[in-house]
Amino acid sequence: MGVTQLLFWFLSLLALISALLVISSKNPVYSVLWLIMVFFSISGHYILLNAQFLAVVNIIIYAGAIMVLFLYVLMLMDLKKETEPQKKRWVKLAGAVAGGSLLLVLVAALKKADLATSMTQTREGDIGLIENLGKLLFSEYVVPFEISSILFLSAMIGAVVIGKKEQPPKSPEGGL
Amino acid sequence: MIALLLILIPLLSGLVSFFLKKENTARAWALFSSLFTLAVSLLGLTLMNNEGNLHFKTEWLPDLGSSFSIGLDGMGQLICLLTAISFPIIFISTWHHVYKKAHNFFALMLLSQAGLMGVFLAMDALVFYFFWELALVPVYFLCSIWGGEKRIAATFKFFVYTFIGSLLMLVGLIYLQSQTADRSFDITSFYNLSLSGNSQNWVFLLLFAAFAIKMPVFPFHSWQPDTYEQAPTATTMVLSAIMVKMGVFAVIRWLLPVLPLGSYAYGETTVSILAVIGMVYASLLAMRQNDMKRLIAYSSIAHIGLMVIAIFAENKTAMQGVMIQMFNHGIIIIGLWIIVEIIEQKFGTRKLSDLGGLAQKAPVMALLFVVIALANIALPLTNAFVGEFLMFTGIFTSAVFKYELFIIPAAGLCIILGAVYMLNMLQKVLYGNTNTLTASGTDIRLNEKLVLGVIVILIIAGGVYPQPFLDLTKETTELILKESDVLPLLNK
Amino acid sequence: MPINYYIFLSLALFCIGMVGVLTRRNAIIVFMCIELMLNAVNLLLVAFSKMHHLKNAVANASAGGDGQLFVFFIMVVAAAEVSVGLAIIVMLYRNVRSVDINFLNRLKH
Amino acid sequence: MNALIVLAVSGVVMMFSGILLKQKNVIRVLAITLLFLAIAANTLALCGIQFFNIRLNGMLNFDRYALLFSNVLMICTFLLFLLSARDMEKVGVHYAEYFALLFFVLCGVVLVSSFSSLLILFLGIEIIAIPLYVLTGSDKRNLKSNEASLKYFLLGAFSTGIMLMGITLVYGSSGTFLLGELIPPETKPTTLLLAGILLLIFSMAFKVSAAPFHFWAPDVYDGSPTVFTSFMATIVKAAAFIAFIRLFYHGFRSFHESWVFIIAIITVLTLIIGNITAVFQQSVKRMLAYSSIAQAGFMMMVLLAMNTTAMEGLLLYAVAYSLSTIGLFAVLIKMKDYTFEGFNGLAKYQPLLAGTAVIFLLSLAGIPLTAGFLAKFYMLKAVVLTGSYLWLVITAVVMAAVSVYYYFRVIQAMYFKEGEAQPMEISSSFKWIISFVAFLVILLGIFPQLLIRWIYF
Amino acid sequence: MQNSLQIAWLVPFFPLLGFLIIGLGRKYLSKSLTGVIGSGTVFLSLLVSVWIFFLVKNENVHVAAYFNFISVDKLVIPFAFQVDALSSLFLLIITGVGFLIHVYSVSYMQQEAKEHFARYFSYLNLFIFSMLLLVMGSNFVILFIGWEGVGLCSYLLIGYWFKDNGNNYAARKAFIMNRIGDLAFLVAIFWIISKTGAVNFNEVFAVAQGQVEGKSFSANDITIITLLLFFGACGKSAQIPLYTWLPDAMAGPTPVSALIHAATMVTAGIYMIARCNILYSMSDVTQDIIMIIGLATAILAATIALKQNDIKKILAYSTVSQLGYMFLALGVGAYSAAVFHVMTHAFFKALLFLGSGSVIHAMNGEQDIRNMGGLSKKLKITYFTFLIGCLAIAGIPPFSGFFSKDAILLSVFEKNPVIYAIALSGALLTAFYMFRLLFTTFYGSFRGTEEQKSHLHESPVAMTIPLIILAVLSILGGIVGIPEVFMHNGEKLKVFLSPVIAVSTEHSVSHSTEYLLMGLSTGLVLVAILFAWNKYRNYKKITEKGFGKLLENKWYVDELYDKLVVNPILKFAGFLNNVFEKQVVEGLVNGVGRFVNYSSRQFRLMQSGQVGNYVLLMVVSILLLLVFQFYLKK
Repeated sequence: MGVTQLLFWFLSLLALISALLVISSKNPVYSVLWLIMVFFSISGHYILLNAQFLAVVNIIIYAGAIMVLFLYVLMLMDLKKETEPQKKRWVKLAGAVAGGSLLLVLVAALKKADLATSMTQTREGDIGLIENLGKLLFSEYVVPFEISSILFLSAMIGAVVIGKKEQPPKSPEGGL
Repeated sequence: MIALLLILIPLLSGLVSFFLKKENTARAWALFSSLFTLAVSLLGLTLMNNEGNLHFKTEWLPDLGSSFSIGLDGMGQLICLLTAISFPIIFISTWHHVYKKAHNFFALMLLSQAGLMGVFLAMDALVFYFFWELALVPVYFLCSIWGGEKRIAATFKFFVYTFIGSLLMLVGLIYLQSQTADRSFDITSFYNLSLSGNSQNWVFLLLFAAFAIKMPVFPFHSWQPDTYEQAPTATTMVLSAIMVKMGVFAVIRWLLPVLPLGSYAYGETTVSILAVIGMVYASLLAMRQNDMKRLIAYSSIAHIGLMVIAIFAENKTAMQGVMIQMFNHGIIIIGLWIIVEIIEQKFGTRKLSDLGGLAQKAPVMALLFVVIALANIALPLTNAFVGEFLMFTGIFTSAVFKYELFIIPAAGLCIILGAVYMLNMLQKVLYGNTNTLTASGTDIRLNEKLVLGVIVILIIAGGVYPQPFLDLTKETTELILKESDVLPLLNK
Repeated sequence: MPINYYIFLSLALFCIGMVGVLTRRNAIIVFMCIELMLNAVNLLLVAFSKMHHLKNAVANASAGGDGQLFVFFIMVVAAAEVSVGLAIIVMLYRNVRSVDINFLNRLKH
Repeated sequence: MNALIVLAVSGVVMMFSGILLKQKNVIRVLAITLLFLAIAANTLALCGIQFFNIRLNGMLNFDRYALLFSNVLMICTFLLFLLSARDMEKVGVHYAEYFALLFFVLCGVVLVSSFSSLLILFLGIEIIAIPLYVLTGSDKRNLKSNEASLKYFLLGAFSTGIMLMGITLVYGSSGTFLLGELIPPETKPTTLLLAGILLLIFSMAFKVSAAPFHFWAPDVYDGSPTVFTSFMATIVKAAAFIAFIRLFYHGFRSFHESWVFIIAIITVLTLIIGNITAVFQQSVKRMLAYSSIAQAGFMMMVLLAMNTTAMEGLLLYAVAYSLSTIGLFAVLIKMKDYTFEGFNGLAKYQPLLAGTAVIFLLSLAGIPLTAGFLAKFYMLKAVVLTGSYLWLVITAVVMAAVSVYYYFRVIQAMYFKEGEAQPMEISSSFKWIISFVAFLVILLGIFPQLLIRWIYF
Repeated sequence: MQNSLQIAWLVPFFPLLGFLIIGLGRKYLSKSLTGVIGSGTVFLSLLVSVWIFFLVKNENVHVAAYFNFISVDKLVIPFAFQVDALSSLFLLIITGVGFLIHVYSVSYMQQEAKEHFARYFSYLNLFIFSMLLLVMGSNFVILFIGWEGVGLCSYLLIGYWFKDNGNNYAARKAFIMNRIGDLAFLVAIFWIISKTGAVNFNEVFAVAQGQVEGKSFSANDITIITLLLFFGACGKSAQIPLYTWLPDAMAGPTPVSALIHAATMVTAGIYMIARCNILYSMSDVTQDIIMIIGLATAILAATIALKQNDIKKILAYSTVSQLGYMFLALGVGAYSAAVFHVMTHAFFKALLFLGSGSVIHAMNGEQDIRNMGGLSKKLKITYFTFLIGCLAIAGIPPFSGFFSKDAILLSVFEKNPVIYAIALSGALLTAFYMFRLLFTTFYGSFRGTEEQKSHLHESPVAMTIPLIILAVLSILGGIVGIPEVFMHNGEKLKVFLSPVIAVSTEHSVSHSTEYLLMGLSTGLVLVAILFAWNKYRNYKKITEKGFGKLLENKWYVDELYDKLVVNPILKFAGFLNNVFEKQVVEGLVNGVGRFVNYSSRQFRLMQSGQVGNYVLLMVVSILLLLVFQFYLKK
């Protein structure tokens, strides 16, 4: 039972627990925080897998940018816990059961998967290093990279279209 | 050439007719084009009666294994002649009928004629299916726009009913094509098919569903009386005189020769039993009808039933009987509809209970009506007698039937019942004393006299000297029967 | 480290996210749960990439790199999605003062 | 590649035109011209003339079929612009931006119709999806529109998650994202791969709105502005289909029998639910939403058959369905009242509009002489050729008969019912174009090979 | 050198011509012209028939084929006429009697309007045409054509006064009852075709006699065919169970009754069976059945006739009973006797009907004999001719009826004395009711209204001449059949018919017995007549009760038929129409539609509009599909 294993178990447990807290905590703000926790632990996993680039990006983009955005919006709407009406219990139950059994099915199916033996590489293998990835990205993956710019453009325009206030007020029930 | 013209003339003139704005021009145009078609079909029957003129084939959908191939054989000649004759008769007889948006009416009528011609001419299964549907659509509009008060529901029922049937047929046709040696829809490659008895059986069901609904065979008939009742009479004529024949025709051309084993398995047992039940059933119902249109509708069901049985008798006598009976029945029933139309126009009712004593007021009509009605019950020296006589003989002498001892008497019973309801109608309409409604009756107009006269002449001529018709359909019969002969297959 | 562990871990996270989507009514939380699912996927991708790297590094030095790049693109897309999504949610909030996903159901049947 | 770049550029151009140009007509004309250029560029590519020479590293593969398909979809969009671009003005103030977004969507369309790497598939689908979330909600003050876009967004994101999981599992088993190498020759399907494939099926089924993953479609189509509904229901759906089929045709065909049965189940469910539910609708718009689900059921048959007939058929089906639906929506937009009663007596006031509508409806119902019939015919034929799944074919045709029920309700309303269906003013150009579309539907109904033979030679 | 009989087509041609001319020109032809054409055409064919008759008499038999009516597969149905003894004889009867009745009608129908007068004569000519077709046809199909044709004409003529619905119902009844018989006839034809592949008499009979190798009838075939044919004859010739239409058929004009329902059409059945005697002789079963039915009909009709008061009804029933006698004769194999009786019966029954017509004419429309009486003074000719008719039908020597009836009775006696006894009693009944009719009508005091009394007069010449001629025929008609016992080489008719009808030469009964029987019957008949004389010499009204009432109501046979056959069918049809069609057939179709609508309404509920539920549904279906794929699928 080496350090790697210990770390692995620790991070996994951390991730799972905080994930559960994300979906269970009443107050949205707490959920956000727990989610950030999850992200951190996942980044830990990345490091464990020697994917440093992703680890960093994950922290920066997710934990940094996106989650902050979420928090910002939440603050903007300052939603208290009581403002979120709870679903009926049976719906919740059904949801939990469905998700749980889906997990069971997948796990059961993949348990006997033929790569039970195959290992993944931890703590070495330099593919995850920023240099290699950069090379790869700008040699072979340049086309998708450019394409993703289109994605961003559209997202940007979209945000503008949606976000800007509409000048001429219209009846809420307009046919179109 | 001829074959192509038979489709093109009504098609194009129909499209043209959409743009004729004046009612009378449209009417005259329709009449002219239908007469032209008739002339062409007569030409094909006499002068230009050779392969080159009667068959036409051109590349159409090569990657689907279908080519636009149409042609006239004896049976086609006969039934196309019926189609060609019917339309002028219909137009003339309803000459004084006023339609709103007449140009559309006549356009749709001509289009339906084109569709029908196509069905009868098609020598390629896909083309056949195309026209099969195309003939339906104009009729749907005709009935729904110009029909009676309950028209929309009735017509819609009719449309969906037949549409389901034809879609099932489509599946069957596709399957057959996928089984052919050269992956082609051509009729010859269909005739060369030899499927296993098992698959033949269910394909038979698929195809027969469409035809049975069209004809219709009991218990798929429930659309017919309503539709006939609701449709404008001109359309009813098309429906009952020609469209109904599509089913019979299709069984002869596309079912029997293609699926001999299937026909043998079902035709001689289930189908013929159904048909014979239908005959008796329809005749009994006809006895209880008070509306002339419904009465005639049921009587037509009974007659069709006999044809169905005769087809599956699978011998020359019966087959030829069926073929000329298709023609004869068409002629007769058009005559009946014309009478109904006249009466409805005059007195605004079709109820037997409201009519009576017309023989005093309209002797000419009475005479013609009597002749046509008697033809409908197959009195000798009328054309229907020949057909029914041959069909009965064929059924009786048929080698294939399993239950003929049940079929013959039941079918025979309809001869009697037919007399009952037809004479009843004659009596209620023509005889007895006039009532307040009919007292004001007058005799029929010249155009009606003309068409009814033509019809009566055809009836008598076909009844006294049917041989030409029989010679016409001889070859087709032999071909069909050769293809549909099961005995070698059974021996295998 | 056996790959199965990673598979199960990320499946677990994935399903937890799914359960969140199923059980919560706050649009933002639901959206967050979806992000959680994406992260589970990312983790698994990285694990797989390393697995393949282990397998084929000899043949191809950059083996498995594509997996990690895919993660990168997922993050990109996620960012874009978040911007639009939050914009939509905000717009909705503006109009109805609520982010309850079940608040609006004029469109039904 | 030509089209992709032209489209991306024109998207950017439209974005700026929103700031520079004020007259909407100018914007519209600009957009239409740009799209025309894109089509021209793509057509040239189809004739083998490439403007740019870019190393694609096997991520994109502009084969004939892909080019043709994207071309066809762009032409449909072109017609849509001609018919309904004017009506976008009523949606909101960001007229130019809408065009920009549509252009970006078209980029996605080109991508998904020519991808050969799961990465591109993912990006393409997102590029299609994200602008659509926006367009759906573009009618901002209309709560229906808001609701629609929220639903679309949440469900879409969710399905993205599932798709990513699927991709990951597939990657796990194969170690690559390139379609060609996903399944090494002579291997048995591992559970991992199979699970991935299934998850991909589910997510793609969501994109093409196939039951039981169709729930978003009726609400979104109903809620979003009709112009964009017409765009989504036709071009986007067709694009989703080409993505779906491309993925499975080039990716997983060799394991066909191991996943095809799931497809069969989905197909039947789609056919039944789509058609049956459409029967009872009161609003034509919503009816069309369900009918689009039903039509998806027929297109799913391609995945069942996976033979050349099916691929040819898909092309024809996409065109037939798109043209008819676009035309029908174009008519619908002109109406004041979207319920069936709203159409009562339309034939009296607008015979041409009614007549073309009839052609479109007949085509959707699959009556011969319209493209719709041959499209359905191809599908049925493709499935029958496989020799199995006849029960499915029978179900399909019965459901097609059911579809007649709701399509003809419109015809009945227009022609046989008395009413005061006064549409908005209709320009003569609109009349010409819609007649042209109707003509196309008929033409393809008689000579489909005008379209199909482009796949070869 | 083709046979001169080839022009036999002239015979039916003339009436057809008349039919067409009169029918088409009925607006333009004057009554007198119509009459001339109508009768003239028949007269022409009479002449031709006579000429043919003499040709035939010189052993010139010929089948004149004209064209192929139908030729399908191996079945060939020529349109051909068979001219031989039997048909030529019938030609004479039909054209002869037909001509007389035409002439009679000209004045009888005078008061009709022009068009209707023409209509009447066109129908009449059409009838003659069909009847000729019937007897001349050289195969079963042509025979059948005529067979149905005469049925049609009788339908048209019974319903001639169509304003009165009673007549129409009678006409319909006649046609449908005939149709029932015709069906049997048709089936017989099919049967024959299926066995022989031919319909020509000669071929069929040749097969029956085993002269054609390869084809043959089994005994059953013969029996079934003959029975079916006989059933057809029952319809046409009004035998049990299909006889009830004939009395109702009296609704038609009297000359029609005379021509169609007494002289010619109703004897078609006898003709047909006589024509097929070769077949019938081969099946004893059928013969016995025919015998029994014939006898039963004869007696039944006679008993009913006893209590009828409508002058024409009485004659109608007597016709039925006489037909019964003919069938009796056929049943015992005395075909020529039957034909003989057909001939004589044609004479005296036509005479009686025409006489009654003249009476009705005089009483302007009155038909109930209870309101007549004492007419002998006013209508001398009518009276005498009528008397002759009665004597003839009663079978008093030397009137024609005596010989024909005697021939029948004799052959019955040869077959079986008991039957003979019954038949004889029937003959007595005949004598009785005929003379009841005679006495009540012409004797006693006049019981009609004053108005009628003043109106009484003898009919015009055009009506009396035919009466007289027929009377003469009724007296002398028997000569052709005077039996051997009276004069050497008698029974000319039998000899004449021998080529068609094989003659059984040996006589089982001695001449003495024969005399005895004749004496017996004559004596008894005279007794019966005397009995009638003192009972009805001067008639007084009495209300019938008990058995009399039963007879007066014709044994309630019509009511029975309604109860057993007509009403059940109508009820059943009604049930099908109102319940089965609506509920089951329609119900199924509409049910499908309703089901679709219903399920549509249910499916809509899935679209709850709540994202949460959508996701849940999606997840669940993912779950199920995965489970299916991984665990359920084999």
